[in-house]
Amino acid sequence: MVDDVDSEEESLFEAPPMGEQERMCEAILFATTEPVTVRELESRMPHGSDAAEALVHLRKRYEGRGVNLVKVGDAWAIRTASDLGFLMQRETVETRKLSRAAIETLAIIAYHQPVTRAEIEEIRGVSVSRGTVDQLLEMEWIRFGRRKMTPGRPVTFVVTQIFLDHFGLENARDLPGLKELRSAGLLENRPPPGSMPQLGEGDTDAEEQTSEGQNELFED
Amino acid sequence: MVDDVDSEEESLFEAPPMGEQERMCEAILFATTEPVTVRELESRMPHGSDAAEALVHLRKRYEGRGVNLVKVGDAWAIRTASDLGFLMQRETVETRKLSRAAIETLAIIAYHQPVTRAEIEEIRGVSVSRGTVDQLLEMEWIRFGRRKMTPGRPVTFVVTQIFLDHFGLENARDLPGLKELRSAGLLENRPPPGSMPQLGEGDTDAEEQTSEGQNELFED
Amino acid sequence: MSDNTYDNVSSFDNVADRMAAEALIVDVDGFEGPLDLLLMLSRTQKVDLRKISVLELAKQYLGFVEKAKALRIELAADYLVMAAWLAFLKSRLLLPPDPTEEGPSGEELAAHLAFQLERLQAMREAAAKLMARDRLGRDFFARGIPEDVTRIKRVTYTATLLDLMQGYARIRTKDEFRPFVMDRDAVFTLEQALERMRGLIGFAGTWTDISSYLPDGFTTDPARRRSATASTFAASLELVKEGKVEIRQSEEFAPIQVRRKD
Repeated sequence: MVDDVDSEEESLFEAPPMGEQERMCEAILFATTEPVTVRELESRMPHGSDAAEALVHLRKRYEGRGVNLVKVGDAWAIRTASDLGFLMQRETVETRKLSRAAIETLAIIAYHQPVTRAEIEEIRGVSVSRGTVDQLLEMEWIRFGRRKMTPGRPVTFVVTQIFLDHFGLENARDLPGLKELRSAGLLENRPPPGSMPQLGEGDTDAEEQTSEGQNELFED
Repeated sequence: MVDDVDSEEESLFEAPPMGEQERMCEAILFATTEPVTVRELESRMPHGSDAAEALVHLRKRYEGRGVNLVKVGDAWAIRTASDLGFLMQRETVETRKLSRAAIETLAIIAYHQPVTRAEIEEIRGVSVSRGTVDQLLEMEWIRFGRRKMTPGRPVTFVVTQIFLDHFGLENARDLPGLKELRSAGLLENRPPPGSMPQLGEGDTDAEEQTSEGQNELFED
Repeated sequence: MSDNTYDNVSSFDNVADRMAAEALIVDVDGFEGPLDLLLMLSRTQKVDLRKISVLELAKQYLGFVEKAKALRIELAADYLVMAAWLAFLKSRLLLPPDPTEEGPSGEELAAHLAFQLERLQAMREAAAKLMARDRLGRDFFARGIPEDVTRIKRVTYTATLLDLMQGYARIRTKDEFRPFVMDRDAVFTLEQALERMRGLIGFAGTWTDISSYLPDGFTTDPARRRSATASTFAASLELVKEGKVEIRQSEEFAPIQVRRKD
């Protein structure tokens, strides 16, 4: 809709000069704690603005400064340079201590996404407790992805923009060691040959419940 | 205290270059939840730092940018450039129904104009809050009329052209009278029958009063 | 489980055994399933996971389970299922392959187990690397004073003509009810009028308009005046009947006058 308006009104309103657009992006990004998408930027800037280009200039401007312009997924944010972390008071947000199970589950979701609960269990060799997934969902580090087109159409999990933001990742492809893991074939979902014991089977009930509940949610 | 430590340890630790100090100030000012004093900055920066000087540079750097370095009391903060304040606002228009109090007040003004606040209160039987009148004034549905030639020369209220336009009236005299209201079924709370034989007439009185009131009004 | 072990403590000969047993108990609690246990055991081989001897690992695992049994530690079903499978795997690996047998060979199964261990290990390392990254709120920071977008909610108020008229009707209706309560005061009863007339009539030597007998407060308000006029007139007639006053009216709608009858 915004686009339509743009093209229609382009002739009526001239977009501000690029320098001004850069200032506007700067002001908007400075003002918020959350990453802002190009779309959102443009919806707040005068018609005909090209936020993507303004961001290129802005990113360059902040290179090497005390704060930097960073890309988080398909959004942008200003963050302090990480080499200056020592200056900051940490009292701010003490992230809840994650259990080892939660950390592993998170890593598996990040590296294997989109991944089903059964797949996580297969990798960890143990059932994934509901609480672990709930905690990660609650922190908004993971969310539900598309259903897998396999029997039972199980739900999958993927990581979120908040996760990327938290770990300073531009996108999930930047996960440390991802390439190496992939080329080593360790991100493949290799089905166990024959009679291997299915680990974490105990929890299938819980999983079924979950997927059932979500069925309705995701049907579209 | 900070000063003491500084002077003592100055020889031991070399202050970082001014460019670095500027970066540090920038990061601290960006991330701290309150404006920061020079003293506070220096207590967080490496010994021997000169935050005041770094701030001078930083301020210059942000001149004309989308955000500026501003002094707040004796502390410093990064703030949106004042000309870009409009970007920080998202306007959403929501249409709400006028409150009952406002509608009643408006109705009384329309039917009895020019009418003083005291008269409105007498008719409504409750005091009229300032907010209600202000709201109607702000909407430009009512305005101040002539002062009444009674003791205290109270101000009166009358309805505006905007009001008439909104309600599709040519003038306030077009408002239906009580009898019409009744025949339209708008006066439902009929008193228990037989309790007051004169009531019917009482009505007419009220109506007569009304038209009288209006007569005065529109005489000019 | 701890009760069991407590009972068993006396059966251990020395402190070292006891310590080992306790470590075992703690460890079983600490393991995140049989795969995790296998991964831990594999470390004792001190080789790259790719070169691990699965046969050796199977033996270690089965040994662990035996020991747990001896200590009467109840292992979760998962661990026992894995033990059974590893026993099967061990026999497959030790016996020469039977060409008539279907399904994956012992080597294939062993390879998959090795893969699983390697993958789990890789995920552990990845998790560690992930958690060691610079993190928001710890190493880098977001805006401390967010100037959040003020959602200017421009509320426009509206009303329809119907609202207006209903509002007015509501007030006027309230008015109608007010007399309903007040009119009890607004009624000047015959008794009241009589009493008043009796008191005043003594002074009425000349013809006087009965309207001048209306009590204070009943002369202006139309409803009250009507009520008082009616009752005063009725009271006058009553007094005429008693022979105390005379009453007259010169013509239709002319004032009605009374005077004392001597």
